[in-house]
Amino acid sequence: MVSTADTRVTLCGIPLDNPVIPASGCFGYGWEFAEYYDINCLGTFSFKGTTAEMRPGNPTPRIAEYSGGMLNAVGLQNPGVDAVISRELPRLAEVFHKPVMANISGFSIEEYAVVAKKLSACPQVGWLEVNISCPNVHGGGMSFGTDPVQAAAVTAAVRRVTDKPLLLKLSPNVTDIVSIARACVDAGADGLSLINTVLGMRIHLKTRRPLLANITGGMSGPGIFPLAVRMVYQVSQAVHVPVVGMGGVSSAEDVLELMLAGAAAVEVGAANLTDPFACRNIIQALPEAMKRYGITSLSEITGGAHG
Amino acid sequence: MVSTADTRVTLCGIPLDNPVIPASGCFGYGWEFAEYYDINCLGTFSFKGTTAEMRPGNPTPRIAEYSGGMLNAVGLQNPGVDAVISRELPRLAEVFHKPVMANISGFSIEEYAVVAKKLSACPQVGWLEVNISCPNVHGGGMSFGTDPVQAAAVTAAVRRVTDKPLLLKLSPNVTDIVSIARACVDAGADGLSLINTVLGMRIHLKTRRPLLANITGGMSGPGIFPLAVRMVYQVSQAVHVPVVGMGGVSSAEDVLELMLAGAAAVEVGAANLTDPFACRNIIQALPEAMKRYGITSLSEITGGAHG
Amino acid sequence: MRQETFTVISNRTLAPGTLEMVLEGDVSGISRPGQFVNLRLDGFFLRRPISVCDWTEGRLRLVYKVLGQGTAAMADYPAGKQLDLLVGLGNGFDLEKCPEHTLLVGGGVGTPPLLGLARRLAEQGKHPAAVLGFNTAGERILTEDFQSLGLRVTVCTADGSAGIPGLVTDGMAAVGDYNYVCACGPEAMLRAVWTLCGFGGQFSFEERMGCGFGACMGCSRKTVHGMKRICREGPVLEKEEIVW
Amino acid sequence: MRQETFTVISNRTLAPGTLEMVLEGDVSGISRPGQFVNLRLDGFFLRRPISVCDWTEGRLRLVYKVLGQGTAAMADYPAGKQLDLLVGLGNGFDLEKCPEHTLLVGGGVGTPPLLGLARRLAEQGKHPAAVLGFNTAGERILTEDFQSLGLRVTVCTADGSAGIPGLVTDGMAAVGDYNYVCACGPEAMLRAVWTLCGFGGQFSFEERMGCGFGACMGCSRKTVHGMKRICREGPVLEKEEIVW
Ligand SMILES: Cc1cc2nc3c(=O)[nH]c(=O)nc-3n(C[C@H](O)[C@H](O)[C@H](O)COP(=O)(O)OP(=O)(O)OC[C@H]3O[C@@H](n4cnc5c(N)ncnc54)[C@H](O)[C@@H]3O)c2cc1C
Ligand SMILES: Cc1cc2nc3c(=O)[nH]c(=O)nc-3n(C[C@H](O)[C@H](O)[C@H](O)COP(=O)(O)OP(=O)(O)OC[C@H]3O[C@@H](n4cnc5c(N)ncnc54)[C@H](O)[C@@H]3O)c2cc1C
Ligand SMILES: Cc1cc2nc3c(=O)[nH]c(=O)nc-3n(C[C@H](O)[C@H](O)[C@H](O)COP(=O)(O)O)c2cc1C
Ligand SMILES: Cc1cc2nc3c(=O)[nH]c(=O)nc-3n(C[C@H](O)[C@H](O)[C@H](O)COP(=O)(O)O)c2cc1C
Ligand code: FES
Ligand code: FES
Repeated sequence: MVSTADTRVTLCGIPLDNPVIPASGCFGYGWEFAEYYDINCLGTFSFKGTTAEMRPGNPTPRIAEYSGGMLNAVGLQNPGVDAVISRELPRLAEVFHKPVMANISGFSIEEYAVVAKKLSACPQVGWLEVNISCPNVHGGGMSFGTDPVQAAAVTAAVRRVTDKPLLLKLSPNVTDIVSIARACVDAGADGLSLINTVLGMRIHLKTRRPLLANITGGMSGPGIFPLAVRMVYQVSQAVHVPVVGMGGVSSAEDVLELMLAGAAAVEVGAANLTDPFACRNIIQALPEAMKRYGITSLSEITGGAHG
Repeated sequence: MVSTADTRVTLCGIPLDNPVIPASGCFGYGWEFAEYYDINCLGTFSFKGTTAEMRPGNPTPRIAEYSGGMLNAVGLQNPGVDAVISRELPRLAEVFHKPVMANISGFSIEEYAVVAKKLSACPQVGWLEVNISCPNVHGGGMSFGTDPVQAAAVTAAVRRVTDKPLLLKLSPNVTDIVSIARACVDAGADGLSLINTVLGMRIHLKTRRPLLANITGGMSGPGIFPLAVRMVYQVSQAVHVPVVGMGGVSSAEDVLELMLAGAAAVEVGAANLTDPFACRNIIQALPEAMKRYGITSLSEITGGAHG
Repeated sequence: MRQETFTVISNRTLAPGTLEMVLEGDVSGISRPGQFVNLRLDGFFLRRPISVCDWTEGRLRLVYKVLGQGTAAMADYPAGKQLDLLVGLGNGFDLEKCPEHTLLVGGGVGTPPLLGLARRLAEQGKHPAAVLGFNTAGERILTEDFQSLGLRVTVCTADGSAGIPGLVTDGMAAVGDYNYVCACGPEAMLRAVWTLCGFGGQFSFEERMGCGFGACMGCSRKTVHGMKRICREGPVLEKEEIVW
Repeated sequence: MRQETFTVISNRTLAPGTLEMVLEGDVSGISRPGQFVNLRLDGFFLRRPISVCDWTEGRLRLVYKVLGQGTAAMADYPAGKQLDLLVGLGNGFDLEKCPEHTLLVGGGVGTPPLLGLARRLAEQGKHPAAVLGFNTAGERILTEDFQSLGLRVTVCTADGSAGIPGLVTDGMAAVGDYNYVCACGPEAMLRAVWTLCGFGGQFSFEERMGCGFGACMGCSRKTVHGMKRICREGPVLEKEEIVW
């Protein structure tokens, strides 16, 4: 252990022991991982995307592979916000004693607001992370996150129902992520999370059909890392709110790279699925990696690569 | 050898012995590879992007790595269209006896038209492949390929100066690639090539500066393959012109997968850089792979995965 | 669930394209037959789930079919190679629910986990029997292992080249003496068995997996009790809860 | 350029973080000292370019510094491991241009290719001398190899812990008897040597590479003759054509 390595960072005014945050959808509701290690070592974590009603998710197969990681088309399977509050959060409270990040999804602006209002009222919840990659059922199926006007509308609607720090989680499947980031900030976002998965597809050579029942799915893992670095860099230069970076992070070095690109904290997704101890291992490796690159305080390197 | 495997395909009316085409920028002007193997085994190939004047390209470093492949920011270094015609094409004619694909770049609509007109007049040139990923100097620096109106304008301008088959090469860094594909086809494109590289970035942990002198660069290699499959699938369903698929192809199986997604032919880029014999090896492996998946004629599988 | 390093002891072909890998390592995380392990393979992002065929103190036996690139790579692993495994995944078969006369119905590489189940049922003094279905005689695996545990084994082959011609359901019809099934095999086989049998049973399912330990919701299947994760609340489902 | 399979014969540490790898394979693609090979490493997309330090019939000697993940992986390669190499890349040093008294100036891991050059110049009956610069005494490599070829070797260390304190340019000032240089080392060193020397020479450059054989334009450098690819028209440039 390197005693001089200070891993603490702050996210929207809330201190974190370190910047490492398991990403939504890749860490269940947290308590599952508490069987494997003490998850209080985490900065915080973002739980599975929650909607107003229970959602069974997409048909299977929901998972495919590529040489840079995996594709998923889980389709936001979750028990609905009321069950999350009554069942999952109390269970989590027994094993995790830090504020948690509530990941919120919706298929209409009203749904986002309903879910956000309920989760915002939970004392355990430190931040709301609003995922705007879902298709907009009232807007022709294009995702809220691909249009600045829609993104701002979701932001404003959630902003009205919460005083807690509000992060908007952006989709990378856009021409100009900066314009969407700006629209969210202008509409009241306290921070931004990026990137969500990259829309991809695989085809089964034997059946000649799409491998995923949903046809397309979201790419995650190391194959999308440089795209995440680029978008975090561009967005963090353009806005004055903290950015939570993610996309393919699997090592302490990746955490440092995304922070230099402009991230105040870093989420880790798919890496948890192939190595259940990934986040703990990254946190343990951070002090040594910081030392190697002459970093004494992590919070100081955010945006260090900006021109 | 499997005598029953017919690898022939047709691209915009011109027959190819097989669908394998080295991608622009990854095969020099062709003759360099003729030192390593007889390049007449190729379907055709697409030579380095050509501009009106000589371009020295970007400062170095121009190359970086990620776990799914590489990033490049070569910046269209090329000797200019006149030198290509007077020096490179004659040299190529000595070693390659098939029609070649001329890859064209420009920073204004006029530049595209000038280069296209000159290359279209060369008997060696079978197809024009117009790369619209370059930033538009007259349009605020956004690339021509990110806006349907601009993309159509380039297409129309080139269409006016050539009767040869005209392919527009699309950028994947867009919200809605189908709308851009449609705009190009409506403006006269005979086919589409996709995908160009994905905009990414790496940061050097020791210097804390962007690794590429150009700051950002284009991701290629296996890490972008599922994105290519998805875009080829979506575009080929939406338009009625042939699609040349590419992005991370490195095996005969990848060729089959992109063809099932909707590609009439397939380009191979970065794989040539790490294995100079990549295209020859893929072509040699095709009959065996076709047999494994019960394919007797390659041209029949294009779009086989469509619903 | 435990993450452990195992060493390959042997890796040999049982039938064309089907191999048996014996590994050495800490098996204490395994509590029931029908559980599975998730193997990290060099050069692949996702782990590969393989059922525990059988296990004894410090030894783990897997039987797998070469299906794609990952299992093809596994087939080349030499003795001595170290592997990172997640062990003790899934619920496995509930032995207490298995009566005296349980019929084990396996199809192809669905057969292996039934061997570990057979051994433990036999150890409990029960008298299971087995119906094992294969495409053709050359693909038969593990039949002698079941016999050496004292089970009556009925083999069926789709092409009629050995045993009863036809599917496992044809074999089941030829075996009278049972009132409960434990089945593992392709989904079409499971469904045929489920439809045929008029009593209780346990059925082991397969699904493409992201994690294998309950974190990603990649492997969910609808049941009468709502969505269940095949990797955690499965792979074994009770007959009554199955929805097709 | 040839693609060949080589086998690692030995891989040992010369100085902390600097290793020598001896490989066996077909070296007939190598025609000049100062050429390089491009190694495919398991798990990395791009190959890694390393200068040929020296070569004899069927043997190739590389000396490399552990700098990042790729070279760190190389350092763990055991004897017997097979590697896919592209050999005979780049132009290399032109021996005919080197006069009787050529000074070889190397900095750090820029030193190795000068050894192969020294041997061939000596074989031509010429009398090269060497100035080799290192950060500190502990990082010195290959000095005895140069001496055993009969060269006078002047060592410089930046921290003064061995030889002449200072940079290679300080060492050059202490050596009188030459009228041509062949230099390889970090760009700052090359530039200092270039600026200092009032006569001709050859300078070997490094650049991040996509292919290493001229296909991608990834490694271009401006010269007075226009853009040159370091991997093909380089890595050795003539003094007169260099632009900083
Ligand atoms: C709980 C469980 C137990 C299993 N037990 C066995 C066993 O004992 N013996 C055996 O031979 N096989 C078993 N399988 C199937 C085995 O996991 C697949 O055959 C294997 O993952 C194929 O990998 P691949 O790389 O060769 O194929 P690829 O098709 O290249 O694999 C690509 C991806 O798809 C997944 N995949 C492909 N086919 C399957 C499948 N049928 N089921 C689940 N995932 C799949 C792979 O894991 C990988 O993520 C089991 C599957 C599950 C879910
Ligand atoms: C013509 C030539 C000859 C060389 N000869 C030698 C030699 O004899 N001994 C030696 O120790 N080193 C030599 N180098 C440098 C060597 O290639 C790099 O140190 C090595 O590629 C670093 O790889 P890595 O994975 O450890 O570093 P990483 O930084 O992890 O590599 C990431 C990427 O950057 C590239 N890269 C990183 N540093 C360099 C560099 N300095 N030059 C070129 N590419 C780089 C890598 O090849 C890889 O593509 C030479 C370079 C060139 C261009
Ligand atoms: C299986 C899976 C499920 C996911 N579910 C959600 C989700 O419910 N809400 C959300 O905002 N992001 C979700 N994501 C996206 C991740 O949180 C993350 O943004 C993305 O995977 C990129 O990070 P990674 O490459 O580290 O996985 C999911 C990702 C995966 C792999
Ligand atoms: C080094 C390099 C240079 C490239 N230059 C060009 C170019 O000049 N014109 C062009 O249209 N595409 C260019 N490309 C993009 C490729 O043609 C191809 O679209 C892309 O790399 C995706 O394919 P891949 O993953 O097989 O490399 C270049 C790619 C690389 C890696
Ligand atoms: S595979 Fe991840 S929950 Fe089952
Ligand atoms: S590295 Fe590709 S041209 Fe030099």
